[in-house]
Amino acid sequence: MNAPGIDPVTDTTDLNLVQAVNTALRDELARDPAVRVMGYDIGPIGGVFRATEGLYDTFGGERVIDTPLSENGLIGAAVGMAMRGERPVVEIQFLGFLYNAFGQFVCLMSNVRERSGGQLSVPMTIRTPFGGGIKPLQFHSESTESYLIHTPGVRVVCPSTPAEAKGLLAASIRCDDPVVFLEHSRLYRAFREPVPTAPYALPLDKARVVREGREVTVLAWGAMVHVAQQAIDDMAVDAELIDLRVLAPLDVKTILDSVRRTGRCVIVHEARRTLGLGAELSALVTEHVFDCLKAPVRRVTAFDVQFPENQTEDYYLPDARRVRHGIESVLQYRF
Amino acid sequence: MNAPGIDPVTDTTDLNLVQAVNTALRDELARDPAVRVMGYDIGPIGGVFRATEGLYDTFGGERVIDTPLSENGLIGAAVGMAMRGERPVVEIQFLGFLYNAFGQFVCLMSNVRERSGGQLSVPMTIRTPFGGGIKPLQFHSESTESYLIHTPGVRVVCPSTPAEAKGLLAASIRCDDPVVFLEHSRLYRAFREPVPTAPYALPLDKARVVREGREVTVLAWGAMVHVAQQAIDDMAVDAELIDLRVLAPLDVKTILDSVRRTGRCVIVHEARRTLGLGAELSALVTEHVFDCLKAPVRRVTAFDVQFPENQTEDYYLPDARRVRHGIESVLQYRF
Amino acid sequence: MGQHKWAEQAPDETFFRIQAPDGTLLGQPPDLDDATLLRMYRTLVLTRAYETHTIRMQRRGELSVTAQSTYEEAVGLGAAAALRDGDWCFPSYRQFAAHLYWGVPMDRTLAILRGGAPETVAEHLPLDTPPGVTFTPYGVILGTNVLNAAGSAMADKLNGRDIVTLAFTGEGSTSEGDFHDALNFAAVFKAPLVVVVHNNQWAISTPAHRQHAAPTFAHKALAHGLPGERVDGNDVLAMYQKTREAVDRARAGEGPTLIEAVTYRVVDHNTSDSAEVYRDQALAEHWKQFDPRPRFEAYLADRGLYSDTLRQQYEAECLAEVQAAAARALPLPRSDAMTMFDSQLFGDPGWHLRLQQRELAAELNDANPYTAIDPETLE
Amino acid sequence: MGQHKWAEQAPDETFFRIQAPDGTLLGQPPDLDDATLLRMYRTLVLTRAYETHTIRMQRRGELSVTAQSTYEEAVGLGAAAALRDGDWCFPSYRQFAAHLYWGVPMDRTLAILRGGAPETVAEHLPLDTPPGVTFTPYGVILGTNVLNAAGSAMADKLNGRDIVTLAFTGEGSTSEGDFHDALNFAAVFKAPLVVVVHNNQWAISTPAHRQHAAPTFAHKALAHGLPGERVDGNDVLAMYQKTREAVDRARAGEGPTLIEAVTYRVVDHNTSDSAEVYRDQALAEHWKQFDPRPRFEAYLADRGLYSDTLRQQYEAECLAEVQAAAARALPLPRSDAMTMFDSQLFGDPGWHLRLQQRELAAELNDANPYTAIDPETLE
Ligand SMILES: Cc1ncc(C[n+]2csc(CCOP(=O)(O)OP(=O)(O)O)c2C)c(N)n1
Ligand SMILES: Cc1ncc(C[n+]2csc(CCOP(=O)(O)OP(=O)(O)O)c2C)c(N)n1
Ligand SMILES: [Mg+2]
Ligand SMILES: [Mg+2]
Repeated sequence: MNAPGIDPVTDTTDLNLVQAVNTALRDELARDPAVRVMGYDIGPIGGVFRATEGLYDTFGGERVIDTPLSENGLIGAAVGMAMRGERPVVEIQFLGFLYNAFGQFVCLMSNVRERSGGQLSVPMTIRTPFGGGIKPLQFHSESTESYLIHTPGVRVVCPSTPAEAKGLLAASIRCDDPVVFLEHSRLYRAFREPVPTAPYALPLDKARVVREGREVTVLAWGAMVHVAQQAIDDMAVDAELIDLRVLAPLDVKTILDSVRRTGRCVIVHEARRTLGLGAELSALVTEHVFDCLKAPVRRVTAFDVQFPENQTEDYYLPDARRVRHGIESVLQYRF
Repeated sequence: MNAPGIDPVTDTTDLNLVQAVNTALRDELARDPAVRVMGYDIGPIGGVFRATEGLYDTFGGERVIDTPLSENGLIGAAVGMAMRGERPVVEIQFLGFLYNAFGQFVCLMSNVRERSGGQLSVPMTIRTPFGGGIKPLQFHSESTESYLIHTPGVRVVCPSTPAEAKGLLAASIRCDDPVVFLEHSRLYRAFREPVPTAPYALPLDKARVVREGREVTVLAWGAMVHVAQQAIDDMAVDAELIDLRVLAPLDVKTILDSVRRTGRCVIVHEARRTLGLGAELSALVTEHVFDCLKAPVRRVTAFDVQFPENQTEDYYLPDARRVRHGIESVLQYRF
Repeated sequence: MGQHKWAEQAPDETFFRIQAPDGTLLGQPPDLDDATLLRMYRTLVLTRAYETHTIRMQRRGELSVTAQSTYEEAVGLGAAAALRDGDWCFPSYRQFAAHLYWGVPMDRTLAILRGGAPETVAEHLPLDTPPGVTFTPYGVILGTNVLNAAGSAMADKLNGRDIVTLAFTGEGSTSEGDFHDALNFAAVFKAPLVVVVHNNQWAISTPAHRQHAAPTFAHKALAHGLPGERVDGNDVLAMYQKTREAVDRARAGEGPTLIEAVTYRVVDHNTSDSAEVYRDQALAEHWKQFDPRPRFEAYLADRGLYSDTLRQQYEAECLAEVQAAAARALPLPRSDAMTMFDSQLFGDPGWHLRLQQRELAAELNDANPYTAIDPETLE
Repeated sequence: MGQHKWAEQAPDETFFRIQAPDGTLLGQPPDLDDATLLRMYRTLVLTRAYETHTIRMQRRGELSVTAQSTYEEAVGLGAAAALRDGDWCFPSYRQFAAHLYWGVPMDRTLAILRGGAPETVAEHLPLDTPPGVTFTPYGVILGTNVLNAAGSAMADKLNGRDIVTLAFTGEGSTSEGDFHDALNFAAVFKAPLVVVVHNNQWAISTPAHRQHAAPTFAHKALAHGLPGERVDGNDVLAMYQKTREAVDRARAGEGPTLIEAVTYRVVDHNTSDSAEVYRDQALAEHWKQFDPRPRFEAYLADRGLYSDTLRQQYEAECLAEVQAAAARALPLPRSDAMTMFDSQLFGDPGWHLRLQQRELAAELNDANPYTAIDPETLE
């Protein structure tokens, strides 16, 4: 396991992903007085997923700010605060609610720095749960990272484990660019792992090679890293699994280097297929390493429909079997 | 020229694209009392591009409805009207303003039918100018069709000529699905062509083969059809040029059939490269006709930055030279 | 559990009331016949039976997350009773009483709460007689339904139909831009819309005094030039009366009205919430005494309509109804995976969805979706 | 040109005024020293000279589309003069007087209007002394700047800084959700924000009476619990006075204020517009008599500060200043194409932008961008 930035010898604590997020928020609030955690239901309640639990008690209502119920209000106010030197960390309760703030997101948050010729900047972070699997209500399971990635001027980060989450969130908050930090709700309490106890930041420009392999490159992020891992374990294939970690801007070099070696590429994502990030990854691989490809790039994805009702969502989301089928299809491919 | 649906023998009038749009609106208003044209600055002024000129005089303020200045209000109110049997045709003054209504667009307009299990439907059309080249203000030149195409439940249509615009707009308005109709502002007054005088509708599921060819398939839409055409003319290459016409759902068959024959594919778009529609087209072509490809699919696009200032936009948008370079790159490719 | 909780403020009780909390008549009751009063009362009993049962079902894992309106039912009940056949309602998730007053079938609602596709539910539990008032699915994205309701009312206005649209929203949701768009569009076009702001003082953990700084939610109307009323939301008669006046004005072409219904969320936000984490539950306890049910019973008693026997009869009937609905909903087959492709586009869904349908069908047949299908066979 | 035009309504003239249109003092003028009064007057003269010149330049093709505030300058002037060094302003595109009062350099503004990249402008026309009030670029997406301004004011409040943020928006833009978000957030957090709604009765072709149904735009404040004022927007002294009171309240920690400045858009919306298409120009002619300039001159004359000589001197100086600014802006080199990659992300812009930068560089060198670059050479 190659996880640049995490020092394996430090003291660790066993944490799940939501606890790791909480720890990073606590560290950054303590470290930098410009950090303000903002959102509705993040104060005394500690967030509907309890990601901000205890922060209000420790830091008070001027650092951990409960706001009125408006995503657009939140993002737009945070942009104004960030323009004035604050470092807001905004919780959007679910990614599906960010659409209400899309004007401020595209035209201000991601744009102020460019528009002002670098005179103003927006060092803010949006944290938001996303993804399927916990079977809640409509628009609570969205994987619409494409809307974010197609927008220039913003970084999009997506951790897949607790230790990753802690270091990537710290890095996102410290970063002077606007960042959207996507927390997969199914991973919040899925498992614990030893997480270094001291604060640390992971790089925002390096994908993580989860396991090395020679037969096929598998690209995934968020919960799909684990689904892909399971498929690889089931198959006993010599696959290289890469956790993208940062979806914008992409660490294209790590991806291309891997596919140059393996000659095969499978992308796994929860997003719908049409213009899911898999489309870009497939296009990039074909553009730049076409002559190494032993099979067409395969996208293993959800379908091009709205996230379905609870009873059918398991058939919508990629599972280990669908990933296995995808990997088999590229391994079996003959010109 | 293969333009299914246009009967070449009928009476024609020379129109530019904005006049063609105006004519289609007039026809549909006359044809169906449920059609209501809505927007701000669409009544007495006739639209900032004059697309609705004269309609208020003919049909009055209950069919051609000037509204308050809120894109979200417009889309949300039109959704409610459409749920009740109206057929609203909403003008969003520029595509860049639609972001303000993205919540209603994704969660209601594109979703009501699915959510209600088909009990309710939203037969509305959003018409909006988009694209670069007229050098106006910021957010007035967006080509962010990807945000729309990645959203299920909605059709996205983009005409490239006056005759196409008239027939595709009529079809969009008559269609029972929600449609976004993208009108390239640079094409509004770029040229005239003979347009059949009687009302007609073009199919919403067929791409248009602008010219047939054997060496390379070039895919484009909107203003880029003309840029691609010019590049092809300049080069005297035997290219097949396909005007996609409908960006969602795509007429994949026409595209794949063409690339199967030519073995090469170049996609030209004004949108940014990362997750522009070119990514999807490239991925589709690679997935399904990999063994016919003589060169990797090439994307000729704008860059992954915000639409730039007037003085530099000509270097941002693909021009005939960039397209020529793209075509040359696939023709010259050797494994 | 946090040390710090929200400091609460008891809501201002300057509002329109017909009955005091103890049932005393303070003003002229609306002109309602016995049958209607009894239908309203039975709906109140049914709503409580229904909610008690759904909470239990949810705890047993039979339903996904669901909300309650217990102690707040007067809002939805009084307002919905002011509608008539042919009207439209765009509800929030807390208006079970409105649904039940108009006979929206519980079995279908429960089947949807079990995560079934609407197509499956419609197939197995067909509607014989649709309710007199059409209810849209509630708007998950807060505020959006109010704006769609404004559009619905505009459609009626433009067509000269004397239909009224009623929308419900929580006080927290008034902070969303959609809410202001709705009031503005409805007011400009004088649309026959009535918006009820169900002010239960909380939006999950956010108290009303952090939601806004205006003295009341009825004040929102002043920004948009429509009448704003403030009503005791635990007084069924007052809710009926003020909504009815607004509905009548709307039907007469006089435009929209905003009604703030003042109540208190005694219960948790929904089955995923624990209110004691963020608030002192004392005020919630205090508000139990404003339960709309005994108050309404007192009025029925004044009218000679109420008896313990009637209550017991209703309770028994309603429990049986709820149980019967659950018994119809529970055995519904799980939705077929392929239903996710239903109700997308009219007609041909396009090449990619045809391919993906075949992929899923292949998976369901234990085939490899990526090798089993020849894309050349897709038109 | 359409047959039908908008029926216009003369705006309600119940508002705060210090001077009658003919200059008569109706109330106590604000306590302003001679130097400030003259600075304000000179700004008025400069704004007119600047706008006259930019319209001319635009017609000659030297500038892209631009707006005017002629006859409406008192709004921006009076309000901006109430700020002090260190304050922030989030303007709309119609507040040239506010910019010029605080010395925002015209040459830079013109260079931006010529379509130059801000980086190019900053390089060739560096700022020696930044203006005492910081102006953000105006918000192209209407309403957004007001909300960002609320955030700016929240930042000052949270840090205990006695800085005030002033935002300008048009009356049409009050229909956007961002406007309501701004008022709500500012009011809830008692942020030191002053919002001026520049009500010139038109949003391009939409008259104020189609924009909303409230009696005034000051009524919007009532929805959000902040003070709302209605001021004669053609009365420099009144605008100053009411904004100054609001600024003082904000600085004292008493929270935000909304000010509706009532004026009339005598001119076209911008250089792309022809107002005669959609309105009867008679009311525009009528409003010319409310020109803020002679009114303000009358006050200066009362104070013994005004003379025709002074006016002529200012006019000559201002014209020269504008011409000098244009002369500096016009010869600026066109922005280098590569500037489009500037001010994206801090640090490394990522692999794809490094590739694309090399692609564009190749194009500028007449090379084929798709064959000239070996992607393996990108880190
Ligand atoms: C746009 C949006 N933001 C947030 C949510 C999550 N959410 C669901 S209910 C709720 C609280 C709503 O409070 P209120 O409007 O007062 O209604 P109540 O639940 O009290 O009836 C929140 C924040 C949502 N569904 N949609
Ligand atoms: C969100 C958004 N919608 C529409 C526009 C296009 N637009 C620019 S100015 C304008 C009218 C604004 O009117 P108002 O707010 O009254 O300001 P005024 O021009 O009268 O000063 C419109 C519609 C825009 N820039 N942004
Ligand atoms: Mg509430
Ligand atoms: Mg205006």
